[in-house]
Amino acid sequence: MKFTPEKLIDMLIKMYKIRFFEEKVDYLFALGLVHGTMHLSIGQEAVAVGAISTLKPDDYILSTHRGHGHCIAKGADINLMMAEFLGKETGYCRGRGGSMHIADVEKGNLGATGVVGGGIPIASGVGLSIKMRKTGQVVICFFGDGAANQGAFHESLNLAAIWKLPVIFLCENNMYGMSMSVEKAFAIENIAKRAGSYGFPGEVVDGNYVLAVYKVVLKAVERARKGKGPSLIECKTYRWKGHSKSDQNLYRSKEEIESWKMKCPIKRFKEKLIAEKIITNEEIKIIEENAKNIIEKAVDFAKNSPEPSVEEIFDGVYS
Amino acid sequence: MKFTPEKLIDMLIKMYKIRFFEEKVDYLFALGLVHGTMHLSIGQEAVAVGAISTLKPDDYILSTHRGHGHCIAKGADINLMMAEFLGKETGYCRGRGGSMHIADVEKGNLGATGVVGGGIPIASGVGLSIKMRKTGQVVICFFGDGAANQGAFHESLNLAAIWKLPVIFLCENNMYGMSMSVEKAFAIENIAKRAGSYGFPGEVVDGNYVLAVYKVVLKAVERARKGKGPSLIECKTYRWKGHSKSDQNLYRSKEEIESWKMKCPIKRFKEKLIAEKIITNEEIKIIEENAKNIIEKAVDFAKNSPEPSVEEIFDGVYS
Amino acid sequence: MREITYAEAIREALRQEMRKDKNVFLIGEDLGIYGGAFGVTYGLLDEFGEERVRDTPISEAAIAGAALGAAITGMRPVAEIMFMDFTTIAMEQIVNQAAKIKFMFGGKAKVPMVVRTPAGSGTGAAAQHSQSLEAWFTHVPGLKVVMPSTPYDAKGLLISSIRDNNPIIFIEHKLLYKTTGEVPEEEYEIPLGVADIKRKGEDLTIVATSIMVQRAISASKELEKDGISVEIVDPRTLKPYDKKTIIESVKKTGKVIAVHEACKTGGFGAEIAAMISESEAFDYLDAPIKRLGGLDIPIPYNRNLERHAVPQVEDIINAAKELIYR
Amino acid sequence: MREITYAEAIREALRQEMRKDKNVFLIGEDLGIYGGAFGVTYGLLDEFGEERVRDTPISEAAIAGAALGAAITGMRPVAEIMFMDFTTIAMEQIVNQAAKIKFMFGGKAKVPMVVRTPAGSGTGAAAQHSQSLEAWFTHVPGLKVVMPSTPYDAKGLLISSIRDNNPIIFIEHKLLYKTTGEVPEEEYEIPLGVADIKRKGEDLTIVATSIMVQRAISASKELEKDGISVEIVDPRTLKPYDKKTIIESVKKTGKVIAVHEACKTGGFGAEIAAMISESEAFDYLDAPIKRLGGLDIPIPYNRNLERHAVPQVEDIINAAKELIYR
Ligand SMILES: Cc1ncc(C[n+]2csc(CCOP(=O)(O)OP(=O)(O)O)c2C)c(N)n1
Ligand SMILES: Cc1ncc(C[n+]2csc(CCOP(=O)(O)OP(=O)(O)O)c2C)c(N)n1
Ligand SMILES: [Mg+2]
Ligand SMILES: [Mg+2]
Repeated sequence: MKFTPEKLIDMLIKMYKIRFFEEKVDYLFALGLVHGTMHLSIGQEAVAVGAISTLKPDDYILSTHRGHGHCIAKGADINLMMAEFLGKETGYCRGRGGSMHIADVEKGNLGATGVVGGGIPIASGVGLSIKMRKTGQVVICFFGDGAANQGAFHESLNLAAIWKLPVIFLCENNMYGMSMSVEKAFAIENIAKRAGSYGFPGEVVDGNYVLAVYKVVLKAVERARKGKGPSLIECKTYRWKGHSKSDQNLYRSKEEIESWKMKCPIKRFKEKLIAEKIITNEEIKIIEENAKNIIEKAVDFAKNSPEPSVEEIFDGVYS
Repeated sequence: MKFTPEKLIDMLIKMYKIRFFEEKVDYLFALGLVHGTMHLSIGQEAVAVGAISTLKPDDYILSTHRGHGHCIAKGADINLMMAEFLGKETGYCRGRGGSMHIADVEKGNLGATGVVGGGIPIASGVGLSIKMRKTGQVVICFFGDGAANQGAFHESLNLAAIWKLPVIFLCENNMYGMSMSVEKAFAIENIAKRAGSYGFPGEVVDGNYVLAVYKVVLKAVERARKGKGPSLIECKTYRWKGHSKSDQNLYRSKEEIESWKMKCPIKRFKEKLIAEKIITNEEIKIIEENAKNIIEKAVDFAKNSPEPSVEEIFDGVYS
Repeated sequence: MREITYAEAIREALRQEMRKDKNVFLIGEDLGIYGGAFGVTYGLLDEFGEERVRDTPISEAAIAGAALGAAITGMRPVAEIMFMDFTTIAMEQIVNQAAKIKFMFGGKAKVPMVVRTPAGSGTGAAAQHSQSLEAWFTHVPGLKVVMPSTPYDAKGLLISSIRDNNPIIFIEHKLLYKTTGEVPEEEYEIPLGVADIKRKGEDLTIVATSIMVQRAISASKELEKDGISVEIVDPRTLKPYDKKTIIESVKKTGKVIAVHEACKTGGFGAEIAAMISESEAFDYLDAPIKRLGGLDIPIPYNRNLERHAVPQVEDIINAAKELIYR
Repeated sequence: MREITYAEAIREALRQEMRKDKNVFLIGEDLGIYGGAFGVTYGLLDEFGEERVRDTPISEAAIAGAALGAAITGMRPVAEIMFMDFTTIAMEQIVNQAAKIKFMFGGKAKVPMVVRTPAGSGTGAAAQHSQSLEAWFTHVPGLKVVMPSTPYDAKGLLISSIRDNNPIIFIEHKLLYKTTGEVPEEEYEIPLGVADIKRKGEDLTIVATSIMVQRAISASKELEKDGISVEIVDPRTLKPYDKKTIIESVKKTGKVIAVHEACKTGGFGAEIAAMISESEAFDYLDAPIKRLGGLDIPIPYNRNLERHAVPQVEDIINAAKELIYR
């Protein structure tokens, strides 16, 4: 597979943006600037970026509680994301959604959901709508390993299968659903195998290598666009941080975490690009700087944004 | 596999009882003696009898809306079934459940459910309880092809798999879920394949041959008793009658129905037993007579039984 | 005017809206060749084909989710859940997703979907096929809840529901499907949230929903013989509901009974009673507010028990007399 | 007496019942090493092992079903649904199966199961992790609904719930977990269906549930300064609930506010108001019955909006004054 340097660098930039965005919100949270909870995808950046880079702007995604990466990869305005994170009126959801519900409907991000597996049935509906409207779009539906044991997963994959809907079911297997390891939650090795229950292809891919993700997802996207139906793709990856802020990480070892940090998807991709002389160390520095600047500006934007007004609290309940 | 003549004849008797019971209730319904609806399993008798004949008396079953056969095969008192069918105080459920909810908890029939797939999660719980109580029992959970597309199916099979519960998931694939054919509802040929999603064996069997059902289920029962976990068994069969009383049979052809009637499980089994000289034509006649008598007596019992009293209408809501 | 059944009125609304707007489609179990468990969609497959009269596997969560996903991307799905009891399987998608998405996303989504579902007992279908669960949905902001009692209302309210941009639970009653009434042939809307006074009266207000409107009408005819004049208010839409019409009626009559089929405890009658008792109508009341609901039991199979489990005409008559002669 | 937190009280009840009866076990997501999302079951794994503190995959329907299947075959499961919002996924098993099985089977089954679940807002967790859905369950015959407001009640009610032979929805509040109170070390039962008068008063009755009991207590201290004496009735069990204690209180004070966090429309406050307005207490009322519930909106993320979405102490004070000085 051939990539233009621009495409490769764009992917790298997005991965940096995600990483820095999440490190920053982790910090803001620690400062007590945010209430609620949040779920960081640090270590999983290659999945969001590899998968979404295969899409056209008008294609759709459905995201999860661990959704910052998907959102950024789909081209979100970081200012609006950060404002939402801080619950501000200028945020994507006017401060009503927060970290767990960021959506960017205009850009085809149909939103994060706080319910594990809650987006999967919606994805089949989006696929159905695409098919009925004959627009040639596709939808990538992200969900975790944990979500693959929800009943909604089963019903929705079957619907997509029998109607040959243009849906890519993308399982981010980060080895745990909260504290439960995939070894405990499944009696099979690969979640991708479950595609067999519905009669469409399932593939396992190294979720820490952005180009591997891209390649496999692209095949599924092309299949979907041709009207051949859905695919299930399992990206094996790992979350570096705790599940959410309440996590004491008792269910896994420091060694395990460290071993996965060695497989950092950004480092790996960066080194490859340098080795292949697509980019220089100096250019990387600039990219990092720029990404950090964007995040800092977003924090300023968010901090200086107004709170939603209580008078408008009913806005958005009904159309 | 060796069977004693007694065992074989017992199976045949049960199949007759089921057939005659259902023909009788069909008639009673047509007379207007019953309100509500009912679901007949005529044509599917080999599944209930073959599967349940592998069980010990203290093993459990969970039945479905199409559950008369399961109930009779598990040794129910036909009088109490018929009384329930007519909504009488003497019925299994004191007239509160009717055809769709007959249960015989004492005999290990944990009841029929009106919700497609509704019994499957319960079955995993029964399996869990058996395992925790260390009683060596097993549970057979019946459900239809339609139920295999419910989310509850997925969640429950996975639970049983990871905990190695003594559950036999028995799918009666009678080719239709109401009007929807399995060809339309599935993009796979065999539902049994879905066992692969959970890491336990799945088997397809001719559901119109009682001994084939017995053999495959027995293997699963033995596996379960040994603590090796669940199995999924798909019995291919066919319902002769409409889905329920409202069915006009528009979704299938007369020819199709007739072709399956040629494969009548009772006729087939009876002819085999005669050919093998395990039983004579005269003995068959007597068996038929006896079965019919039992049903007739049950109708008398039911008709002569009192209605539940309105004063006791709250009985059973709470313990 | 032409008389048609409640089921036909619903079918006509579906047909006319599907003709008018190609984005309207039906999705649910056995809608097509079977025509739905109660025949409501019978014949629509022939006109609109399998794409727009879309049979699904038995997967209620996926049905609701599919409708939702289609709705937020430009379609106007009308989903059917075959029995209201099975909305329990779709609650996550309806309550956590469909009802909240617009609000959670800061108003930047539109969810024009209808979930049609038949409720109610009286068919001998026992505890898992007879529930009336409308009160649950009235407790969920973001949803609208519609519950027609006549063929005329069914058609007009369904057309309005399909044209509305919010997720709507449209609750039909199995025993009403075969009832008849005058229904215009052309399309018409009945605005959501507006009650209808089904009968004018002076002595007593009965707020009744769905089939209880019909029973209240029968009861009121009997009561008239005893000189008791009953006003019957049918909210038609339960969320949002028309407080004003109810309050005005109660201010006039000073006495009120709220009647529904669902279990009394926690039923919609509680909302009606509570609303009245905190409203300006409170000071006009000259008797306690009465609720008449189903018994707090699962619906029994036995015909006689089943009948006793929910309010019948005679129960309404008795309740009215109790209130009048207290 | 020793003071412990609400979370500790719940944990102690679980521990003591598990020690006493080997058929009692816990089942749910992340209960074991994680200790549950709110740490309630923390440490129980060490004492009881993985069999009896049973972590499940994320499969709420299967959790409820597994509890039900175990219950009808001799066990006494205590299931946990991590957030009340996710009971929406388990509704079929809870409502159609667990609640009805005993009745449908003519009384010939026993369903001793408890579903523990935390409700409520105030944690910044937004619309899908903050709901209070108790009203739904009070509308389902066959279920009991318990909602403790103090550590003492939490322990005693949970012990009673575990020993009860019916399916019970036991609703905890996230913001109460860290509140403290006196709790005896030994085991004790608080009978289900019996209200508790959390404060005696003369001028006004407040019927409050869960965290609103605490807010009502704070409000009543303020109101006392204005010479307003408030009686606070905490039903503790919402189904069945103690009508008598509420009615007696209202007969005494003549004024009543029902306060809960759940959305006002269709909330449990409607049931309370309706019950009072059809009871003998009606004739003792000298003001309309007031309901104070959450706004009819999904819970917003923003801290300030979130706070405004549900009743706070000042809202209770204002409501009380409105009623007193009307
Ligand atoms: C239906 C539901 N059950 C439980 C939870 C609580 N919860 C939030 S995230 C999570 C783990 C999800 O695991 P997975 O799907 O693997 O995604 P990950 O967090 O690993 O990205 C759990 C249990 C929830 N949000 N929704
Ligand atoms: C959850 C649910 N959805 C729909 C129905 C209505 N319904 C009753 S039986 C049935 C078909 C079931 O098909 P299958 O599981 O194959 O069993 P069969 O009737 O063929 O024995 C349907 C759709 C139901 N009872 N429960
Ligand atoms: Mg995970
Ligand atoms: Mg079938």
